[in-house]
Amino acid sequence: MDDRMRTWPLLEVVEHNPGLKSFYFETDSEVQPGQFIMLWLPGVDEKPFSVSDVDDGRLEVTVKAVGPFTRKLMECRPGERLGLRGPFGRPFAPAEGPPPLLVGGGCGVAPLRFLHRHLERRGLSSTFLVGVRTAADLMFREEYAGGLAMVVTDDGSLGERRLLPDKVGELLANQTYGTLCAAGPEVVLSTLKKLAESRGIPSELSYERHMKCAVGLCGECCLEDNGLRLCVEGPVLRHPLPR
Amino acid sequence: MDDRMRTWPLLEVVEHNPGLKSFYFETDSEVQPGQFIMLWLPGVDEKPFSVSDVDDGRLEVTVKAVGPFTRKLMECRPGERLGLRGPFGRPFAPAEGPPPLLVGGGCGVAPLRFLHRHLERRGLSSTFLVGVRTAADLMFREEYAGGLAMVVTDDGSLGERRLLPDKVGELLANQTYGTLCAAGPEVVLSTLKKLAESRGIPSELSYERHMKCAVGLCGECCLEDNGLRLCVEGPVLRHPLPR
Amino acid sequence: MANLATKVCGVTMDPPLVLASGILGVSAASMARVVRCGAGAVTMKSCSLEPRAGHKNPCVLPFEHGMLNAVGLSNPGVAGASKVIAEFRTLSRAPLIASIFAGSVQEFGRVAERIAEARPDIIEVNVSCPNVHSEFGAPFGGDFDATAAITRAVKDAAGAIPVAVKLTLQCPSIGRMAKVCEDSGADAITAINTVGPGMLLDLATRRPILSNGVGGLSGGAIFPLALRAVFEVRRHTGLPIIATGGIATGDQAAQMILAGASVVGIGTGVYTRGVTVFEEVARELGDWVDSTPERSLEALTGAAHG
Amino acid sequence: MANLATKVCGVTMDPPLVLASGILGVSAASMARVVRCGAGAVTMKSCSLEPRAGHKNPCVLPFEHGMLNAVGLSNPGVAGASKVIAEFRTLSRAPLIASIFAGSVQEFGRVAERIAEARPDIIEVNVSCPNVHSEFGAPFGGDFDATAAITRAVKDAAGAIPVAVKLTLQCPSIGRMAKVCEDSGADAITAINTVGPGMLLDLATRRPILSNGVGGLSGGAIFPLALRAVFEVRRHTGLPIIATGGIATGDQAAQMILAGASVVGIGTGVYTRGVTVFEEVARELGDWVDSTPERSLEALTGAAHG
Ligand SMILES: Cc1cc2nc3c(=O)[nH]c(=O)nc-3n(C[C@H](O)[C@H](O)[C@H](O)COP(=O)(O)OP(=O)(O)OC[C@H]3O[C@@H](n4cnc5c(N)ncnc54)[C@H](O)[C@@H]3O)c2cc1C
Ligand SMILES: Cc1cc2nc3c(=O)[nH]c(=O)nc-3n(C[C@H](O)[C@H](O)[C@H](O)COP(=O)(O)OP(=O)(O)OC[C@H]3O[C@@H](n4cnc5c(N)ncnc54)[C@H](O)[C@@H]3O)c2cc1C
Ligand SMILES: Cc1cc2nc3c(=O)[nH]c(=O)nc-3n(C[C@H](O)[C@H](O)[C@H](O)COP(=O)(O)O)c2cc1C
Ligand SMILES: Cc1cc2nc3c(=O)[nH]c(=O)nc-3n(C[C@H](O)[C@H](O)[C@H](O)COP(=O)(O)O)c2cc1C
Ligand code: FES
Ligand code: FES
Repeated sequence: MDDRMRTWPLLEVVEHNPGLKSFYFETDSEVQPGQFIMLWLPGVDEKPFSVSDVDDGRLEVTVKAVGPFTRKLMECRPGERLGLRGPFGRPFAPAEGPPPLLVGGGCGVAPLRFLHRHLERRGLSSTFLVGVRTAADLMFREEYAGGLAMVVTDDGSLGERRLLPDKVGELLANQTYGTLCAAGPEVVLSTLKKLAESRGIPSELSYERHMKCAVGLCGECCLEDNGLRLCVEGPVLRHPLPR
Repeated sequence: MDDRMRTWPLLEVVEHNPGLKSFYFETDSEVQPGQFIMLWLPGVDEKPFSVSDVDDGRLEVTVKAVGPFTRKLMECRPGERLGLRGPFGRPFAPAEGPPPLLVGGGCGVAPLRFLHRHLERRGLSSTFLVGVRTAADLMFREEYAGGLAMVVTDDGSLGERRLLPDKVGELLANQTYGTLCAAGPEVVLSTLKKLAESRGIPSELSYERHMKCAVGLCGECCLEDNGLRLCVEGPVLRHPLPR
Repeated sequence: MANLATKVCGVTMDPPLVLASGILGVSAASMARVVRCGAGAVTMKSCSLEPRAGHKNPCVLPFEHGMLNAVGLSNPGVAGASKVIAEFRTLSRAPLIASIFAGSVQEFGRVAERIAEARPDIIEVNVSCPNVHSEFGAPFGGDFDATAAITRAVKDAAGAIPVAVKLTLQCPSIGRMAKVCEDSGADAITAINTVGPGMLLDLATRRPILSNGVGGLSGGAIFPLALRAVFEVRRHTGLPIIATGGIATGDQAAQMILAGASVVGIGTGVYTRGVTVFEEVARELGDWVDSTPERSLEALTGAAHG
Repeated sequence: MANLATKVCGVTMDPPLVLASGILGVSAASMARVVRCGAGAVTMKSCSLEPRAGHKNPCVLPFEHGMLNAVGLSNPGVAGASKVIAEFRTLSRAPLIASIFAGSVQEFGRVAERIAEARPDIIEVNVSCPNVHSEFGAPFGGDFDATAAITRAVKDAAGAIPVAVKLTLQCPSIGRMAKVCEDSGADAITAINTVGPGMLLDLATRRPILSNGVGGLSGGAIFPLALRAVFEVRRHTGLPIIATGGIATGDQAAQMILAGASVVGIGTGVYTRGVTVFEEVARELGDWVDSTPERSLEALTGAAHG
């Protein structure tokens, strides 16, 4: 896998909940948690997805059906060939020192889960919090129901009934973390950014914007305020920001 | 220096005899004895020349004025920029074991001198014989007059008065050499090849043919009998020949 | 270091390195950032009268030797583009080149008129995009008469704003085409747009990878073609040239200057060398100018013809 | 492994990999060696009525993404070429394609007549060499009528020997040009010749490096252009296609087959991958054919259009 497009056979599909599946591909690439790939459904379209794990030469992406592309993707069966290029973008880079707090909201659970596992495999500890609207939205529910991560839901259908930012505020108040690493809806991210700022710790936040080229040329993913390209300088941005 | 054309400033020019000069260029390349470069006089033409030494980051070619190009070259002064690409071709590869016999005839002295020095710098011994028509044709006369190489001339103006093949026959009869490495006029080479064959030792012979592309495409340098390209499979051919 | 500031059609670009059209040219913020990364001017993505959605993904496809793209000229229309110009002015003082395209000579005039109201420093006329054949017919850039008519229409509409015509190699003679543009009133030539188009197939699905099937070729692969095009344009006209095509190093930029370019555009180089390619090429170009006897870009422009 | 033997105009090539014209095609010995290195057929260097000396060095110039060449069609003339054909027959049983060019329609006919006497398996008509403008006028390959006339003249002279016309991208539409050739009697299309021409300059001397100033672009840089050309030719005609341009791997050869090629020509790949490129591409192509459900090259030819 590299910047050039190539098709790979889909090795396995795991359904977490209706409309929420993980897809597995063989891979020969180094991927860092927070990076994304472009996934091509030939004849349909190509869209960005965070890598949710790379383990034993298998790359995993975990996708929620939200529109035409992701619904078509849900129909794909093992053996079909899908296009992949990547990995792209700046990964999570939690500071050394105190363990980081990892926060995944909604589909943002995917890259955080990879980061969590990645740290674990290196013997590094971290605190992992996931938040979704309702239990059915939770990726890797099997894993987290077992206590691997703290779970909050808006409706209390799983774990604590709590809004994600509230829970983060509580954790930050009670313990010192090195970095706040998070992915999720942008409104959530901006709240988290402020929480981290107020505690004086850096945050590493992953933003999801529409992407076209994924290689820093088309301008589709640029931030309005500073022109940074989320496909190159992001999707994970460290605050404070680079040039 | 590589396959692509680039100009380099001429660092120094040393005149050995009238119409016989060495030219020095800065270089960043690994060159093996027997390999050649293409030398471009902008606006004039581009021709092949064996490298006669690479020492201390300086590449040397030694040229005899024989026609329009080489005469123009004799007028070049230090500071001028000339084009170089290369190194090209298969170098000398004397077999391990008994020391090789190195034989340079005419302009063929150039690559053999490089090979001789190259072996010397690696602490490997060799016997070095050079032969020219007359003393004025001898490259590096200063060096060889001192005894570094055995010298034979057709007219006895320097060293022994002897034809080169005769001398080689004598040497081969009196001592065991691992390989016969030689460059010079093709008629001489074919005699040397037979001499080596009759002694049962391999020969590594460098052939000079007109070259155009030097990268194995144009076909200009192909041998009539087997189609080998002297710019790629040569200029140094081992006998017996490869496919 | 040598002073690299260069005046083209009365517009000073320092360094003489321009962001090429279609690359990071959709928002004011991203163009301003490109200026912070060393560009001396920016070109906006080409805009049309009405907004256009462009092609689906994949629309940009890197390969070993360059890039294929068929973005499909997605743009917010001339009204949206005008807003971007206004916003860019609040963020940066670097010159801005607006790029326009249209489906007819008349429409080119209308788009030019509208964009002129937003006062870009130069209007670049994209007569040469290879990705919109079907909707707009064969590219105008291959036809001498059509290109002449478009040039005149845009000049009429542009008022005092200088007009650069962006040419393609897909024409009988790019040198003669440049002359046609000069005779029709163009103030500058941009050469070249992407080449081709080209195609790449996926063996497994047996389909073209680009959603559009084919796309324009850019990047290192086309540099020798672009260089020769600039050389030809210079031979045929006295117009200043914005040289674009495969440039990513100071050496390549210098070759373009010698061939006749006044300024150099960089597109795919932003991918191959990163967005700081502008700073880096400026440094390399400056070193080269310093190493020449002339020590002046202007004196070196076109020196290969001397 | 899959049987790769392919029949084009009644001539069997096994594997369907042809040495492209101008590469190692001057002597019988070198072409025979290329066959020993895995080529299924060879094309000779283009020959003209009289011998030609060609351009001075440098006439071949590798760069990062391919190659520029302006060899200048040096050749021993049709008489010399005929001798080479006779000699090749004593060395190899592989099919031989003779390539011809000329300065006028009539002369094309005369060269064809002469070369036909030497009985090559196919006559390839080079209407598209970009390096000999000045002497022969603009390349015929850009002009529909001229190409049609040449095709007819060569067909008339060639008797039973099949005729392939070698096309260039430097024409208004390569698909339509192929149709014109088909309608004029051509038996096959070779696509494409080199692209451009292009140029590279030396900064120190400020001169073009090639002695001819410009040269045709070949190698990896042009692969996507050649692929799309083959795709277009297939859309417009039913003629067998010899696909040439930037091919050096089995993957690229396979893309050409899917786009519509019957056999694949390799030129610059001899430089980038060595002369055993033919063996290697044959193996890779065979592996690919074996991996498809069809397991047959013929069934895969043009499958991208399906
Ligand atoms: C860097 C990056 C990483 C991503 N990682 C993942 C991932 O790991 N898993 C995943 O499922 N998606 C991920 N996405 C989002 C994914 O690209 C979109 O889900 C996809 O574009 C939807 O395409 P569609 O055609 O199905 O729906 P669209 O028609 O594009 O969207 C349908 C609706 O859903 C909304 N929508 C789009 N994305 C999301 C989202 N993530 N959550 C909620 N609503 C959304 C849209 O705004 C729209 O209203 C990522 C996006 C980016 C930029
Ligand atoms: C691989 C290779 C390595 C070479 N190395 C050297 C080298 O180290 N030093 C060097 O001086 N030359 C070397 N040559 C030869 C060199 O390329 C020619 O001398 C050159 O082409 C002469 O060009 P010109 O225009 O001056 O003369 P031309 O017009 O090409 O030749 C003038 C006359 O000299 C004859 N001639 C050509 N080369 C030689 C020669 N080497 N000896 C005697 N007569 C010759 C020609 O046949 C012709 O009759 C080498 C050639 C090859 C192929
Ligand atoms: C992704 C992409 C989009 C482009 N869009 C436009 C465009 O909208 N208008 C235009 O005139 N040229 C467009 N171009 C062409 C470039 O401006 C430039 O002329 C061409 O890519 C050659 O330069 P390069 O090799 O430096 O990229 C685009 C090129 C790329 C790669
Ligand atoms: C050095 C060289 C010489 C060539 N000479 C000829 C020629 O004489 N006649 C011809 O039809 N094509 C000639 N060509 C073009 C090739 O046959 C081929 O069409 C082109 O190079 C594209 O293929 P490639 O990328 O595999 O080289 C030449 C190409 C090269 C590189
Ligand atoms: S998606 Fe094109 S610049 Fe980021
Ligand atoms: S010089 Fe061209 S093949 Fe050897």
